Amino acid sequence: MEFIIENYYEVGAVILFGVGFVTLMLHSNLIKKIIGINIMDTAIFLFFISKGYILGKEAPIVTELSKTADNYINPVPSALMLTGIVVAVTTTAFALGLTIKLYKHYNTVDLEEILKIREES
Amino acid sequence: MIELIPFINILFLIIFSFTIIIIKKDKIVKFMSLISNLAVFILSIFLLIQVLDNGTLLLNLGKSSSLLGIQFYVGPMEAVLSVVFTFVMLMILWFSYSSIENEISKSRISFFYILINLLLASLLGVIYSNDLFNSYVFIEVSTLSACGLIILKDKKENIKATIKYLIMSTIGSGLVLMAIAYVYSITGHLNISSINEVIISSYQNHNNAVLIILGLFTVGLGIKSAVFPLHSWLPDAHSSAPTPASAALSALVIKVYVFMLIKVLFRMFSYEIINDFIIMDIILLLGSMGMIFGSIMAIFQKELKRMVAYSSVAQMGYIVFGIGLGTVSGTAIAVYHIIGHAVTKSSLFLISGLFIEKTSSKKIEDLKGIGKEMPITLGLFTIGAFSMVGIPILPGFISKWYLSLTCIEVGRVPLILIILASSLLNVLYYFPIIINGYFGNENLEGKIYKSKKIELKRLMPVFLLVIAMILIGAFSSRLIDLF
Amino acid sequence: MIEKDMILKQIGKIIIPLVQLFGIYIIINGHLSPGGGFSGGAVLGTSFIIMNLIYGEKFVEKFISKKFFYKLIGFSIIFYAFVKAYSFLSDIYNLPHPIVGEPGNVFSGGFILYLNIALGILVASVFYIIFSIFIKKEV
Amino acid sequence: MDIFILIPVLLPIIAGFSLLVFKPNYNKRNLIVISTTIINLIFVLFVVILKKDTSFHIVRINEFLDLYFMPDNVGKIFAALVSTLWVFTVFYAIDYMGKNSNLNKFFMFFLITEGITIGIALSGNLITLYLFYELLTLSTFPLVIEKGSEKALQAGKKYLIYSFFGATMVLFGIILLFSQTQNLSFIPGGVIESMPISNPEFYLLIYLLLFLGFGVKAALVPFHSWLPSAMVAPTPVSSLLHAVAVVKSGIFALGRMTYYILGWEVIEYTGGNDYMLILVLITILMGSFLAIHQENLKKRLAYSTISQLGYIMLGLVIFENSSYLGGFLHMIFHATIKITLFFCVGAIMHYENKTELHEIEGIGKKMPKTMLSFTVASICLIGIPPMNGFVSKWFLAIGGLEKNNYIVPIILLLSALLTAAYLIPIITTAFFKGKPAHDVKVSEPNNFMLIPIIVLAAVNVILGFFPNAIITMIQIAASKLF
Repeated sequence: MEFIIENYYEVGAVILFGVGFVTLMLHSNLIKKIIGINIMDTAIFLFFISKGYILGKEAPIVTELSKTADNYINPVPSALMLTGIVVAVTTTAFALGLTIKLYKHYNTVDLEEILKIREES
Repeated sequence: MIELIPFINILFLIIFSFTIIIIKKDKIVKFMSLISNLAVFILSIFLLIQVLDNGTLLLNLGKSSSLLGIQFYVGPMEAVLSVVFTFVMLMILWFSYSSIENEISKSRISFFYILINLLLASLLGVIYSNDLFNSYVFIEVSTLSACGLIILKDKKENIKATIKYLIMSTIGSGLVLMAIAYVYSITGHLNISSINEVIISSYQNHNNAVLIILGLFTVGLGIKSAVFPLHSWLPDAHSSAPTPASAALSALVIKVYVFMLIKVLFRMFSYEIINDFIIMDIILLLGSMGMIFGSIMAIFQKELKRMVAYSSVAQMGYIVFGIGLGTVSGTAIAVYHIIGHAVTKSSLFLISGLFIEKTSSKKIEDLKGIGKEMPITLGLFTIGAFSMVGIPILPGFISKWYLSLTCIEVGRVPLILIILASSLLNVLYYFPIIINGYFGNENLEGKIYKSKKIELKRLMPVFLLVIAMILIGAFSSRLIDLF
Repeated sequence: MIEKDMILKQIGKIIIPLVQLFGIYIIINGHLSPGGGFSGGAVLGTSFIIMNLIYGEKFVEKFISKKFFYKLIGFSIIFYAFVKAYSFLSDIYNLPHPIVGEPGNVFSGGFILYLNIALGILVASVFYIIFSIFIKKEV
Repeated sequence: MDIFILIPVLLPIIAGFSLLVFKPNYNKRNLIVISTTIINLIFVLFVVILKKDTSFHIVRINEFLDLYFMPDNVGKIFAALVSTLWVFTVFYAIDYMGKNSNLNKFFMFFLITEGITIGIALSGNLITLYLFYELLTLSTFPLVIEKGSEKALQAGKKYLIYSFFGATMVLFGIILLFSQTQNLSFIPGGVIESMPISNPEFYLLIYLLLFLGFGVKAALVPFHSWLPSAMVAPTPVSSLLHAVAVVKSGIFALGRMTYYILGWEVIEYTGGNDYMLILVLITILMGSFLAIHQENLKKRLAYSTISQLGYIMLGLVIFENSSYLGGFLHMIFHATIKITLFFCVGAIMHYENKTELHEIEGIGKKMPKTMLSFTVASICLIGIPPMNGFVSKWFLAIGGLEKNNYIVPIILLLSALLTAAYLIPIITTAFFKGKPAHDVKVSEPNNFMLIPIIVLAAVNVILGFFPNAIITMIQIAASKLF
């Protein structure tokens, strides 16, 4: 039990990941699916950055030069997550563009209806 | 200077793909993409010679220490793979010059070549990179460019297929990123070789964390490489994409993710550790299910491209089966099958593209009596089908042969039944096409001999692919001892 | 189309240059304060989008034509690729580095400044093009 | 010098493809086809005479996949048999197939099959044999569906499925075998060095797989049904392939496998041959029983082939010197007899287009020479003493007795009776029924067909009287084994 209390960031991130995954799987509406993807991605970023966090240290922004390296948290995960965010944004933009085109063709955003229409055609 | 080749390869492709954005005229665009691809092909041959002479090549970009900087690890496997991939992409490009006009609208052709170059750059990136996060970024780039390639045709079913593909692969890359986060949390490194050292010493006390990592990696990369239960996006994506794109997709893109899985399983977790986790039996199960059900589903397909797409799901089953065996020779055969299958599948897809273009219908029934109209093309299709079915001397047979030998080594003899059963199933869906194409009177009357002939110039890339396939079959022993 | 009334135009005249200045500021000292190429570019891009919304398509065309935006994307990516490649090579073959000033002022980051500028231009133009494609129903 | 072995294999294949490329007209094509078969016969005879055993590697990809030709005298006899009968069939086929010239495809595959069958005969290891075995299916398939009708396509598909099923079983066996012994080449007495005390049932599995796999092509009982349905093919195809080439190559491969790969001591140790003996005996009886009430002449001959193949397999299952001799002899004699029978039936079909038994009443008076050779051949098949059928059955019976299990001679006698039961009615309806002789006009098939029939009938009789030339040759091979 104390494991969960100790690093609640990781636990929170995993729960969020589960939430995102479930919304992605269950909802047939495309927009909801894309929201699910975003939740999942943010959960991963939270998990990754919380790995770099060291208690009682501050953000790695060098304001005055006196501070040595050991009173900053580990900057590597946050640097990596910058790229992760960019990747997540691009995928979402691409998915949204596609949903708009799909809406124009099938004028519904719900995947089940689209499947029904495809069966008839 | 030589050891810089992997970096130059990728840089070359990226820069060329971006310069194409500026130049909009098709003539120059085609010419430039040809040069860039040719240059990369020649460079990777140099790389192969270099690696064969003095072993694997480690190239540290950025910081000299391997801790943080991007590191390229080019062993014999990677070098051979990059040569084969660039060769196949060159042939696909050559093929696309003559056939792209009638599939995509004029304005989009330059986009096609940008995406093809980007795709090849990211594929080579995933093959070379020895750094987990770096390969994750390359995987994302390759997924997005693959989605771009599918959407270029801009018809109704294309969009639906792309949406499905995009969502499935975002789930996949999400799982992979989560796995990388877990690995980072346990080992603190991102470089595969340094992770390996940490894991060997300390994997006992992180037992279920390692299991989670393996599970996430297998499922994540499984979705992206269309392993059996997670393959539902593949048939729509591959059958609706333009022919060169679907050839590149099914021959190259799904292979790279499985190679990434091999790197993760066998280079990050070495052979001894990996075998006492149950993940190997799950992979073996996935592989064998893929082999059987992939072929069964392919039998019931009505459209040619969907059938060939399902048969690549079955062939992916072979590769995953090879990995699941968990021995060095098992992985060697998996990589050999990747090469053999890449060449065979791309030639089959290109030929089916030609069939559809000439008979202007996707259905298999309309292919009756095609043998009289396009005898050479169907001849090449037959050779490809023979390799798939496993006639000796061709690569298909050789990988089936070695797979069953490793099965006996590992002591799982009944699994050979699955391999042979699935090659029998292959016969069931490849041979009707050939038989109805060449023989049977009611198929043939009303067809003028060689009326829909494809002029040799367009058939040349497919011809070279088939010759490469036979060569791969011939030099199989040297290739396999290499890995 | 949104009819362009007076209040918006006047406020726009004042705010848009400020927003653009702020965007450029973020790009320039990307390596000192948080931000850098990506976020600075986003601010710059949104300023173009506001300009398009308030003053309409033609005004922005006069300012920077669409075709020029495409060229901008192409050149900035190639510039970024070359500078990044040069930075890798310079590490391996320790070719001459650009001046590495002492930390704290603008020219201290070596390559990072030039990379940030290229990235900023790139992101700004991509933002604007995506917006203009969506707005013109060309999707 | 060793290159000589390759010529008989490659010459027909190249000639076949040349037919496709040059597309010769009617008589130019006949010229090519006849000349290739005759030259090929000369080359094969040259190889047979070649005393010292030469061997030749075509390509050596890796330690298991190398194409290796090494003709020992068992292979030489089979190659000689195949090439001589091929010459006769070519003459017969040219007349039978008639004038239309779009038969280039037919004759192309016809020649290629000859090359592949000789390849099987001369192959030096199991992998080359397996490769040519698979190619044989692919090259005979277009011949089976020559008519192109829906029924022919069905028969072709059935033939393909059976053969591929058999080929997969053989592949399974080869893989298991390869995992035990790294060497697959044919060595008299078998490749396996040590007696498999540790895992006899593993070798039993290998033996069963290989036997059943090759058995599919040799029309073993459970997998025999493709043979009668393949009778839909034109007569030269069904006579040559289903009496000589395809079926016999299955038997030849079985012989190679039992005596040159596994070695008969190993099989005897694993006890595999007892199960197979039962299966073979069932084949003999079932073949004859089914043949008796078959109306269609060709189907009747097909079922008789199945039972006669049972005889030959008897020689492969009873490990005795004389039964091996008997089996091998019967393989040769059955080929010549059955081909004559098929030729006569083919001649009747071609000229009178009568296929059913009740239709051919009084045919003997119309075509006396053909029916006479038919009677001679059927007498040989039944095994009446002076004829060659009797010689091989005699050795088989002795082999069975040496093994002192008495079922074998009884079954041999019983099935000899049954053979008589399904051949004699044809002769009686042909000669003694129908209109009296004097008012029926004699119309013999033209001599392109007639000469092969008469010559083959004569060959049967001569072999019956002077078999010892062949016996000595087989004896040399048998001496190495036992």
